[in-house]
Amino acid sequence: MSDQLYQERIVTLAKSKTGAGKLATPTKSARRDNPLCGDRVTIDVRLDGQERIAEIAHQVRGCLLCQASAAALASVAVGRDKSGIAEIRHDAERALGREAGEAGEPFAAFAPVKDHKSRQECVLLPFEALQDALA
Amino acid sequence: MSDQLYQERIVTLAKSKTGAGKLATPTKSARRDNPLCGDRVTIDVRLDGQERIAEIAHQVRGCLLCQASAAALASVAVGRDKSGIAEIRHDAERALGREAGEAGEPFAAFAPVKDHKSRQECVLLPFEALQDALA
Amino acid sequence: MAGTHIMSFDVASVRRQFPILSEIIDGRPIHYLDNGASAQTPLAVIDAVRTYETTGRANVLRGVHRLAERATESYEGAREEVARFLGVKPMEIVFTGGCTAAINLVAYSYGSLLKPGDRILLSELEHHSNIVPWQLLRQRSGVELDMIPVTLDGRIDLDTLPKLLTPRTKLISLAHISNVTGALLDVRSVVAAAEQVGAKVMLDGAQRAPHGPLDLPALGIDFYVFAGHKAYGPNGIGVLWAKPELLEAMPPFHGGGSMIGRVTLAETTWAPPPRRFEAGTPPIGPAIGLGAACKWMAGLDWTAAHAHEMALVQRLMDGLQTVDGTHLFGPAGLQDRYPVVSFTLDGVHPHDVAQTLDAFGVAVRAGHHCAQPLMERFDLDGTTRVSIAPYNDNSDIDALLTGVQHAARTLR
Amino acid sequence: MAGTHIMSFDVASVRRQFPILSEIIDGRPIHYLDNGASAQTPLAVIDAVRTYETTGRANVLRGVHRLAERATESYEGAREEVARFLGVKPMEIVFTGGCTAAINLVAYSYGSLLKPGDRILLSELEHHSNIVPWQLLRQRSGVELDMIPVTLDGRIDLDTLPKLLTPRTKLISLAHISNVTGALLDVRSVVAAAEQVGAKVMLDGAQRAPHGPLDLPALGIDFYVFAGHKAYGPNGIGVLWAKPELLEAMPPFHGGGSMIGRVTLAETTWAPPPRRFEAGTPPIGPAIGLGAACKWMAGLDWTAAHAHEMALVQRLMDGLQTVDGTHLFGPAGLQDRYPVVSFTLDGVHPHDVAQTLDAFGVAVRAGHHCAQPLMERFDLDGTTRVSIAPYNDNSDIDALLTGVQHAARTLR
Ligand SMILES: Cc1ncc(COP(=O)(O)O)c(C=O)c1O
Ligand SMILES: Cc1ncc(COP(=O)(O)O)c(C=O)c1O
Repeated sequence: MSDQLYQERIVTLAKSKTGAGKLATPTKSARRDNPLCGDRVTIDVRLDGQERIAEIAHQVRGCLLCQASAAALASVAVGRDKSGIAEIRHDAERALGREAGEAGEPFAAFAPVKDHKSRQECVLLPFEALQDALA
Repeated sequence: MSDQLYQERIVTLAKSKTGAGKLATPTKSARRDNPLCGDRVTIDVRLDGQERIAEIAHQVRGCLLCQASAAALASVAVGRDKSGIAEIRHDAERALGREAGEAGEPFAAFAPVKDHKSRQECVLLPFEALQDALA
Repeated sequence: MAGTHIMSFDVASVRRQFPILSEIIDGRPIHYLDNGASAQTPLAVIDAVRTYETTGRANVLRGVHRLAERATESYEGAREEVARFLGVKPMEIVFTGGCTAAINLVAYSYGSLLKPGDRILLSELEHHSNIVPWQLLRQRSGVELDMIPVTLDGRIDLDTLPKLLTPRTKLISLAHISNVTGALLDVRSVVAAAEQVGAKVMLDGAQRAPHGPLDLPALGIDFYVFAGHKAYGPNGIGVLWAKPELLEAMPPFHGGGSMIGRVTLAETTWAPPPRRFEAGTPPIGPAIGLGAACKWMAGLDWTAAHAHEMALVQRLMDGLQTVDGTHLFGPAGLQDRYPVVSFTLDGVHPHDVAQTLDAFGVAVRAGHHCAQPLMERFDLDGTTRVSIAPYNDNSDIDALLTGVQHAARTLR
Repeated sequence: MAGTHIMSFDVASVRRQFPILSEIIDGRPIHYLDNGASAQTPLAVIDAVRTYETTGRANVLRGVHRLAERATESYEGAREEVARFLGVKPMEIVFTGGCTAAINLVAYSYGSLLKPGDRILLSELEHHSNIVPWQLLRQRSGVELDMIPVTLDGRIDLDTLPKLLTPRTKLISLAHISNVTGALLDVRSVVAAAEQVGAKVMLDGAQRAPHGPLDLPALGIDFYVFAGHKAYGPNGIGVLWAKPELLEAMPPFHGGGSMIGRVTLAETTWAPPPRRFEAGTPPIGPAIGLGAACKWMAGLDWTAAHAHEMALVQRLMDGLQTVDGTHLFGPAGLQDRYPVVSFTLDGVHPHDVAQTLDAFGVAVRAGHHCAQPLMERFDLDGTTRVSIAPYNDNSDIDALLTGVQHAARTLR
């Protein structure tokens, strides 16, 4: 048995459910589906006057990786704008081995997904939804 | 070298060109194409009062086997009706190993084609055209 | 090896014929329970294709040289083998690029004979491959689609047939066996109902063909399709069978070499079936492989093989019931079902179940199984699906159960 | 082995990679000169497919287990290999069931964007696979077809282009190399003329791909298609390349699994290209084989290989000229041509030439070569066609010449 993929940190992130739910009065929201696996993420954000995220919530119908990624994203999103989110996406891409360089926290936790190409989209789906919402 | 297919009898039949040409006043004619190889046979017949073949002519645009078969057919067709032609077709089918039994003359000459499935249609094409004309 | 004692079916000797089953991957043998997606292939198939590639490779039908004669003979021999497997005549078999390609052929060609307002009846449990081609046809030509609902235990609900069938219903196209629930269709009832309104019946046999020879004429249906790769054959080959008078009436779908009578710039005439539907160089090697697969299947004792498969289903169901929070989705018993079993595990996403199983060397499929309407209907995120072949054994099921227990313990 | 001394091309070492070339069939080695119909396949291709079948066989894209990951990686790796071979991006490559299937995809999908009265320009030397799909489109949608005539030496007569092109001409689809005459198309002139009227250009690369890597962007064309089995790969696989903006604009052709965004009973959304056009389980094994074939081709020194092929053409032409009553059909010289050579022999039907050659162990093709309009145009019963690959050598040509002389002596 070598299910290195589900290391404690990822499971803990997912179970934390940070940011899970809906916003009462979102400025923007977006939903993204992964047609191959059926994962679905909806993200609500409330923006401040400078287009920075003041509040964020996500509903994930998807796997543990997707949940963990949404929670990680929610934990660092507040106060960032579009380009700030693009920046932390680099951390996720680095953790997955899609970009060179060392991944910052909390996305370094996703390093075990590096060897599971078919699951990498699960980690990126919350970013896709959030970036859609901010676009 | 083992081109047993083109044995002298077949080559001789083809070169005989028995019945090659057109009839001035055919009662019936029919043309048949083999779409796979492009062979084309046109057969003219003049029938007597009992629907028997009084005169026959063929134009073959095709290979030596087709020419030989048309010549062989022309050499024995006169005096036969539809069922008489069906009968000699059995000789051809027997020579090709598609039916059990010994092939009568002149079609026994086509026995070498038994091992060349892809060429058997060449031998049968004149029959198809003649049987169309008589149908 | 476990399982060899069940019903005198010698699973070890079957396993030995499948090279991949003795591979060690990442230090572990393979417990391959993803047969519904793609089955493994026996040496007999691999060798048949290799023999073609190394001793008789050429294009078919048009060549006079001996490699071409060999290739043509092997290709047409494969058609005979497939026909024998289905209990039909070789000239009624059309080779296609796959099961999906075969359904598309019917949807484009037979579909072009339908008129706006004609209706096609499908079910809510169909695979996307038996839904989307008809939606595309609807867009092209204005036919209407009706959907038979699915019962709580994952069967096509035939009780609704009288209500759904209309005089405009021209075709009923249904999965012979569901790729999600394993439910076997009651073909007799469908054919009887179809006759009432004069509709044709097509069966999507993708999940049935891997479980042994068929007698299509006895089923009374009009069209049958299946995929080579799910029936132990190569990829890139599928089969359409149709009643000869239907094939005769159908216009061509793809245009190209071999499907023509005569081509002129002004117009072109069509070859008779099956050639009319096999435009271009056909998938010769894959067809030869599928012929070998059908021959291989015909050589198994399917009474014993099926009993073996269903004993594994029972073992699986019994085992899953001991794991807290598992729910079977599909028929509860072994009656009228085939060895495809879907389940969910409360609090754990199917992909995480499947991923955990992979760590135990167990290959299953998780997700929507290309049956999104069914998932939607039952509000499911997906299921974990175990699909069993004759070469599976108790150790496969036991490894799976261990993995499911682990997932239940660690992921929620 | 003869030929090894030509241009420092080591034909013997190439031959050793093709198992079938050392087979003895009916007591005789094979002189395989029917490569235009189907080329032979090297061990590298056979092994790549076998590795998939025995160590990594699974369905692609949707599985999370390691066999599925391996299969997906191999399949997408093959796409990269093919893309590299054509000088384009992987996501611009659509895998199809064959060259004919690829042309049909364009005719159905891109074709559905055309309007009645729009015109498509073909040539009289096209293979049926590049004529009939357009005739079927004409039937469906009222587009018009125009035909570029062919010169006496078997080339598409581009001098007529200005006359034939109209503002309604939306697509020009032509053989990159004629499968009958070996003539190479002057692509630059076609693209320049097409630009004048805003027409797209598609090349049928079936006969070009087997002769080495391409740089499609440099050609300035819009669509390219070719067949796996003619390019040393397996059967059941073909390739469509199109400019990404065209693929993006094209609606799906086949419906089924994997090509969808989301399926509901009411409507369905499409995946982006190339998935949109790869409905159902794709020809995974055949694609992997084609990837290996492209890699194998990329590893050859094509300057030397092509010089070797053309030296064989010269030897063939010289030899044929010594046989009374032979006529070459096609370009007289080696300029702008590839190693496909058609000829006729007065008084002997091409099939009888080919059959006689078979008795000498020489495999060639005879007949209309799926180019009936061309045969009609030149009032030919067909030709005998010699098509050469890098593994052919002088002994192949010499055996052929002996056979032709024998046919000339005995059959007329
Ligand atoms: C020029 C040309 N185009 C198209 C084709 C069709 O290829 P396939 O039959 O492999 O689909 C061929 C070969 O038959 C060809 O030579
Ligand atoms: C029930 C059913 N129908 C159709 C298909 C489509 O088969 P393929 O993807 O091989 O074309 C499948 C498998 O994916 C299936 O399970």
